Amino acid sequence: MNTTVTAGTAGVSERQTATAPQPAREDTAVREGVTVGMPFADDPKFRLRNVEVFYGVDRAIKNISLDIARNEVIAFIGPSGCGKSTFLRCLNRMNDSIDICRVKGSLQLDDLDLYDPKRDVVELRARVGMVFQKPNPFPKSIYDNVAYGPRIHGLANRKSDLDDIVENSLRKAGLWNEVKDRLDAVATGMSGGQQQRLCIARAIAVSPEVVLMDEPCSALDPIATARVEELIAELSESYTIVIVTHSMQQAARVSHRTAYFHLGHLVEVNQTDKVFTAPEHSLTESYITGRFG
Amino acid sequence: MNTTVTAGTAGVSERQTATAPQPAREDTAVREGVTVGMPFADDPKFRLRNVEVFYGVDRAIKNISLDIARNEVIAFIGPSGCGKSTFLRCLNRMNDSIDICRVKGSLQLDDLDLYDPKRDVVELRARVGMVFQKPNPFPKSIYDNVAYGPRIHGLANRKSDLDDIVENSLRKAGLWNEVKDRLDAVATGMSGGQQQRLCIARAIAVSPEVVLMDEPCSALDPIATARVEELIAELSESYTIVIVTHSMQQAARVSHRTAYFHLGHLVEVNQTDKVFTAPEHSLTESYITGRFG
Amino acid sequence: MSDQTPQAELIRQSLKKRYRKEKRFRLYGMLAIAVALGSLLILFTDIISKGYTGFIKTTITLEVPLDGELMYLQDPGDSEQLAMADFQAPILAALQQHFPEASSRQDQRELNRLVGSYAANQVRDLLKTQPALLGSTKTLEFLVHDTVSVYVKHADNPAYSIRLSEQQRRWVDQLVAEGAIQTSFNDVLFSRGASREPSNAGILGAIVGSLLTMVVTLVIAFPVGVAAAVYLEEFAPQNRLTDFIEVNINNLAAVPSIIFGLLGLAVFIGLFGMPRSVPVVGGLVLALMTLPTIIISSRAAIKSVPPSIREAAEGIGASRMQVVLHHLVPLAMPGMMTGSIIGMAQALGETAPLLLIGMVAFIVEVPDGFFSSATVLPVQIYLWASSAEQGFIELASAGIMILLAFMITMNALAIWLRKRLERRW
Amino acid sequence: RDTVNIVGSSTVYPFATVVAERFGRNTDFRTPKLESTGSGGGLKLFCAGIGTQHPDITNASRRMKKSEFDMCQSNGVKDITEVKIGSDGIVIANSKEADPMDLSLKQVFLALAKEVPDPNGGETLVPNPYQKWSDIDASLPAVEISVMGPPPTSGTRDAFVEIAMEGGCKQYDWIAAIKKQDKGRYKSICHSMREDGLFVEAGENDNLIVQRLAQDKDTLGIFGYSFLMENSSRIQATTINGVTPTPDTIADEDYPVARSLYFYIKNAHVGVVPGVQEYAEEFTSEGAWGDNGYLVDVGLIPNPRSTRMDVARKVRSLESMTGNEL
Amino acid sequence: MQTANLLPLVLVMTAVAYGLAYMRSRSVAEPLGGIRHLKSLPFYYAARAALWCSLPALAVLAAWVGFEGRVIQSLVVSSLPAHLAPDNAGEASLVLSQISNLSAGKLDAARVPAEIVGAAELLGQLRAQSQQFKSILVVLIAVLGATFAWTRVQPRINARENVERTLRWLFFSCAAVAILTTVGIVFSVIFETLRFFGRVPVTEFLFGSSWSPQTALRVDQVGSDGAFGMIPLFTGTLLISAIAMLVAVPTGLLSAVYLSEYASRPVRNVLKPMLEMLAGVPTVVYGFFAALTVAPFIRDLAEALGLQASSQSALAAGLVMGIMIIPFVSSLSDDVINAVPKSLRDGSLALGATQSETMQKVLFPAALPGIMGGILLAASRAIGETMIVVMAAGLAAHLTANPLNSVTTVTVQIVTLLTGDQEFDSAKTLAAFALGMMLFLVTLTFNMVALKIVRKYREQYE
Ligand SMILES: Nc1ncnc2c1ncn2[C@@H]1O[C@H](COP(=O)(O)OP(=O)(O)OP(=O)(O)O)[C@@H](O)[C@H]1O
Ligand SMILES: Nc1ncnc2c1ncn2[C@@H]1O[C@H](COP(=O)(O)OP(=O)(O)OP(=O)(O)O)[C@@H](O)[C@H]1O
Ligand SMILES: [Mg+2]
Ligand SMILES: [Mg+2]
Ligand SMILES: O=P([O-])([O-])[O-]
Repeated sequence: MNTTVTAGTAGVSERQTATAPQPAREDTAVREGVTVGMPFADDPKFRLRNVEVFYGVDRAIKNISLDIARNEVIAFIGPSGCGKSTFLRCLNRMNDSIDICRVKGSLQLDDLDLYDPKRDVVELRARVGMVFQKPNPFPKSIYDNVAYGPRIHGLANRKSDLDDIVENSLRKAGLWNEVKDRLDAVATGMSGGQQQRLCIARAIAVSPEVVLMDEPCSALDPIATARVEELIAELSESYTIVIVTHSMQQAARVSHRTAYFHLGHLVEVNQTDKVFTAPEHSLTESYITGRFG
Repeated sequence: MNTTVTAGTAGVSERQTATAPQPAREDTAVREGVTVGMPFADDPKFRLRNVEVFYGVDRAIKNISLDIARNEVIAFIGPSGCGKSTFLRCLNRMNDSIDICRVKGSLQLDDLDLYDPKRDVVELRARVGMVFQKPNPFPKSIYDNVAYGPRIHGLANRKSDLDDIVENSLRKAGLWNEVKDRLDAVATGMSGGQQQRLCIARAIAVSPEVVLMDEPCSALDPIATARVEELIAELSESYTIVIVTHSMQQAARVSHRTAYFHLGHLVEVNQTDKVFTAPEHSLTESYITGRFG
Repeated sequence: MSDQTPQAELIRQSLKKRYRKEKRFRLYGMLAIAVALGSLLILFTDIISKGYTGFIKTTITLEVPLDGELMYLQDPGDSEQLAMADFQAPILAALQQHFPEASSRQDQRELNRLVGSYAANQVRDLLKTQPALLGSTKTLEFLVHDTVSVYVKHADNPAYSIRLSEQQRRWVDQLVAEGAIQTSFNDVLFSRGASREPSNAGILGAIVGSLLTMVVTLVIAFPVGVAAAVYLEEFAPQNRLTDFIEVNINNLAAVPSIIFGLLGLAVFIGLFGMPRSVPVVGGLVLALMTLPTIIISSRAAIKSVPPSIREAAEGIGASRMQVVLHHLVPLAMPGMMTGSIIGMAQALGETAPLLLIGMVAFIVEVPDGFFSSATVLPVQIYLWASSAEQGFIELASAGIMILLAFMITMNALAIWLRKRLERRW
Repeated sequence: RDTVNIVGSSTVYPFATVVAERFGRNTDFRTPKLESTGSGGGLKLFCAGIGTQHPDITNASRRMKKSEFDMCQSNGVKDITEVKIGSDGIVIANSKEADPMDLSLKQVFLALAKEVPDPNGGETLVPNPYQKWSDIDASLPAVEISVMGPPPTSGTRDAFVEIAMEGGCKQYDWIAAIKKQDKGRYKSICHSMREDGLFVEAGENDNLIVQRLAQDKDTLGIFGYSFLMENSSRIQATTINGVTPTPDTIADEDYPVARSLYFYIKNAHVGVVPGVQEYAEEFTSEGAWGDNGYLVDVGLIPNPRSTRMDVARKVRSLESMTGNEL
Repeated sequence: MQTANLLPLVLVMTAVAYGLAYMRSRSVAEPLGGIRHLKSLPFYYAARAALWCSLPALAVLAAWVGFEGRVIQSLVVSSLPAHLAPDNAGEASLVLSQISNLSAGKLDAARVPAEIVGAAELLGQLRAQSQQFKSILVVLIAVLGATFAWTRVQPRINARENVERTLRWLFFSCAAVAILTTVGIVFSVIFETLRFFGRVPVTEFLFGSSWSPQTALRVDQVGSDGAFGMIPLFTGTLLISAIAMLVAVPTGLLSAVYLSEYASRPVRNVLKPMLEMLAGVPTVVYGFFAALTVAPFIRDLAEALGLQASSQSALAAGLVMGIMIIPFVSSLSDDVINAVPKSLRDGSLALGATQSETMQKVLFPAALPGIMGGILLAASRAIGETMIVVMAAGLAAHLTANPLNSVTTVTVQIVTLLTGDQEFDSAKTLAAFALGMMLFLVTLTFNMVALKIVRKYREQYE
């Protein structure tokens, strides 16, 4: 759908590319810490530098530096196990809950250090929402699902405020018409696609600045997937969105920029149309032409 | 890789197509029981007619008829939840283990009725092997994993016979060189790709006539995936292979014929190159061009 | 079958044997279940056949002349007189109406022993509350003496007649024939505390004692167990201290219950100076005993909540404690409750530790609070089972049936709760 | 505290509970609370001190020992009134389906002792060689010796050992002579029960023994008289030295294996905990422990009348023990 | 005010503090533009106020109640004239009891000395004063606490942190109860155990092969005879437990297999709780069953086969105990077998294995660590079980491996030694504590080893 770079990504610049920009076809090896394309941006939302993530002694993310611009949709692609989810989960410190996981490097959200020990993850996560691969609504009513975030963050003073928030979020998630008559029904009784949209509604109900999505459509059927993709396009007007996907078509349809990961390295980042039409790195090319994955 | 129809599928003929073979672009609706393309074959290995599968009252497979030829590789593709796995699992009656699952219609393997109440599933499954999405080696040694089938079926009289079978199977699965020195190591300690190839070795150790594979590569990284695809190409010389996949590239790479499923219907079956270059049904086209899925 | 491989042939050959094995294996499974259920059945029939008579009481209906002279009682309002009066006399007189020939002192003694010792008190209480009845004749129903009761209930078994004389048996036979002695449902069993007379003995005291004890156990063990489980699952850092706690909990689950009795004796009674024989102490000891069971099952329940729920809540910005209190605990509740109920059922049937903290006591009054002396069901059963009187043996079996009924109710409750609260995702 | 607390012997427990129940029913006092802790356990609790957390009365199926009395004294339990309430016969019994037995104390000793004098003569001890009753005396039946009895922790066992075993044992003069030189050795000879399985310790549950006897007619059992009385349809008493245990023979001390039962009052608690003395008085009233009293119904063998009057007077005056009588 | 009334009062005050703090936090938030500008939700400010109001007040109340009795007692007692003054705590409690029974009219005033009657009045007075002070103090502290919390309802203060930290401490202390219990157990047996070892050498106890507390009663026998050797007790325990496990493990496992593999859902839902009832039957019942039904039967059977059997055989006790612990094995194994990933089952079935082959060769080995856990639990139960063995196994400490013989177990000895006729400080009474200590240590080692093994096993397969 939207493959042109919008205003939000206008600031993306190419400050550092260690490889020659032109045909690097022979470059099938990856050099650590080196990313081809345009990994950096002026005044980014996220400024990530030399990020490394360890599971115990295994290094799952190997010295990645990346900027994520305001109001852009960036897609992470790459074969299984390459570290897309791991990297994504650093952005709202969801990795904290994995005991053996350690994160190194500098990660900043609007000049705030994410991994500052004094940082309150609760506040951080209210600003950086997340949607998961498998729809995971709470086994509560639809209303309570959406209202949960605003409630714990004290976003509504009155019941009517809360009602408004719930309605707005469900509207934005394109779910309002389908569920407005059964807000009290248990959310787990909805179809998979509806559940996933509910999860999105739940995430945006706390008005986050960023929404992280980890393969949000991989458990959905094609019709549901289409709805969610539409939704992402709409949301991109007000939120910064980072989406992990297995489907290159999906990346092509929804994102402005695409980042290709390979075995823990960030190999290439570029405008989405560029990645899919003229990838700079040979690995990226192999991947998008279906030579593997 | 191999997208031409080999000898094995020479008999595939187009006996029944209810829709006009040429541009059916407007036909976005599916008619039940109607499959475009070439669903039938002469002297097929599997002869499946009017198959319906119910989970409780839900009809997951809606009146599908299909022939699978000897020694062909047929790929099932389609969006999530369309019934690919369900249909595949009818072919060796793995659905038996799901209490609420009922199968209707006529399913024949070499003139034998699969769902004949007197039919022996043990024997059937020895003839129709299966490989699953997630590698599922037994928590035993590599040797014992492969020897498991031959042992229970009493295929080897002597230890040396068994050794031979194990070696042959591992060789066929392209794993022999990697593991020959550590046959006693626990299989769960291997990498994902090795595990999956071990599962294939395990399946072919009982010399089945057919091997069913349900998304055998979706949990593997690109390198491992490539190995498994090579293996499938080699195996196709001696076995009939039915493979479910999410990746159209993969279907294109490994199969002779491709079947496109949509919400429980079998929409189109055709030579693989035909499906990917000139799909007859509009839904198939939408799917392969990435308009959804 | 055009292309049968040699393997297929081999497989076909092996099949028969394998199916035989399969059948045999299945049969073993059924046998094992049969053995287990058979034992249960034997146990139950054994208990029921021995104990059903415990639910029957035997009463005698007499025309009692409430004659003041007979009783040496002029004024029922005078407590002095009331204390000295002979309330057995009118009952004897009523019996003598049936058997005028019984007049010797020996005969009178034997006649008196046909009714239970509560009969005289019954007459006294009647006159105390209704003094106006003095002088009239009233039809009253008394519990018979326990030897008579046993004899009547087991009329066909001579072993039960041994405590009655030849003559008493004749009398009883006659009274039964006249319809004066009758059997009915034993409501006494459910309305009184302990007694030394089997026919007057009730289990209410023990039931109330058990309930009080269980309340203490539940109120302590459940919250503490759940909190401990939550801490260990959710907050505990992986270090030696928590490892030690873990080993400790597993170990406590295996410590013989009698040792908890020692603990109760030394700590609660010895150190804290709590009284003996009270439900609070019993409840505390049993709470410590059931705690490991509750912790272990609660941890399992928390573990079984899908991680996706935790992720979802954390992804929205819920704090650890909020995740726990808003999601994990409510969702794990069915599992926690099942574990607790099973632990409680075990505590309900426990005897050994209570022997050491003085709950093996003869207590007539039904306990009225957590600090009043009490026994519990299994102890009452144990006490009855070790009494000499034949009447107590059947009461013991009846008590076992009641205890089992409680147990089954609790287990059924566990299953119902599990069904009721279980959520699927 | 306003309820009398009583602890002690499991043998006295059935009698004490009857009294307690009647006492509670017929007076305005609350029904005393009774715990069955065994004689020793009861005395231990009783002698632990005075104060509301300690019991007021303890029952015992044997007399208080000097060491126990001293312990009481040192813990401030100074004034204790001893109440001897009657006797309990210890019977040896078997199933009614078997032939009744008659044994002498000496035969009992020979059948049950761990070591016995060498049957071949001489003043030496050998491990008990007797396997059948007929090995001891040809007149006895030729069946395996098999006797079930109380465990060493019960007062009944103590009494049985002291009266029956020692009674048979000291009939050997040379053993009796040892008593003067080495009391410990004498006791260990006379008091040790055999441990080779022919004597079975059955735990503190006499009903269990009774039921086992009914099932197994070659086994003898040792227990209190009241259990015999209650189960006389199924079991019969062995006569000892030709005497059958009956209330009369026991009271007259014709039947040799009987012991006295006691309870002890903590005088410091009288007038503090309501009902202590009143309970004791009820126990020692003629209607309770007299020849026709209700305790006889549950198997108490009354003291002779003169003893009863003497004890009843002590209860009324709360006469303390001096310690010298023990 | 009575403690019984004070508690509800504190509760009410807590509720009020909660409500006030809640309202205040909202009104503080109002000018800022809503509660979103508070650091924490109003609920947390309120909860913090409630904690501040109740916890210190309750702590003071508990301390007061703990000490007031003793203080009043000593005051009353010191008021008594010398000749009535009690010399120790026991007498003091008697006097107090007398006084309170007197005032309750349960004692005849004529029978007590006049000074006591006077003291009764003093007691009443003191109690009233104490009540007054207590009430005032507690209320004051509650108010102070609440006020403090009230002043701290400020938008920049993170109340949630506070409340959650308190809760976490609470949770931790609950987890620590397990440790306290262990400490309590050790504490309650250690002194007696040490005294026991003062009389009987440790080596004697640990390695002696003869257990006979009856002979050891006699002073001269102690030690000389090896009468306190615990070996026969532990072998007896082992023998009986082994028999029980021989019954329970196969039966339980096969039942579990049947339940998880062959039985249909509804059948399983009925059968499983029925089997679980076996564990719920009071052990006294099993004891009677073993002693009266099973033991004679075994004896008769053995005799019919020409074998010597004791009327109290280890076999009888073991069999019945085995039946009792079947559900521990069956239920846990069933759960564990069900928890084996379905993929393994499918993998085996797809190869053409029959259900029994799948079970025996795949599921079972995979579930083994969990099954071992269940078996260990059952074994612990068997070792610790008391009532069945008390009734059915006997007290004779034979060092034998013959199941037809009678043996005794550690728990039986503890119970009989402790509930029987105890003597002051006799080695035999103390021996019970030493046995308890040993048993505790044994189960502890057992569990630690088991944990190690299970963990290792698990790592290997996951
Ligand atoms: N909790 C964990 N503990 C240990 N290793 C982990 C954990 N989670 C992920 N890994 C490892 O980290 C690497 C990256 O995993 P990650 O899940 O980020 O990949 P991914 O790109 O999201 O793959 P997929 O497309 O399959 O989701 C993998 O090698 C994986 O095995
Ligand atoms: N065990 C089951 N019980 C009930 N319904 C089921 C079960 N398994 C599958 N279904 C339903 O049957 C339909 C087809 O499922 P199936 O797993 O065959 O789809 P699929 O094409 O293999 O999808 P995927 O690509 O996600 O594997 C789905 O709607 C699914 O919800
Ligand atoms: Mg991922
Ligand atoms: Mg599938
Ligand atoms: O309880 P005893 O009478 O045996 O001491």
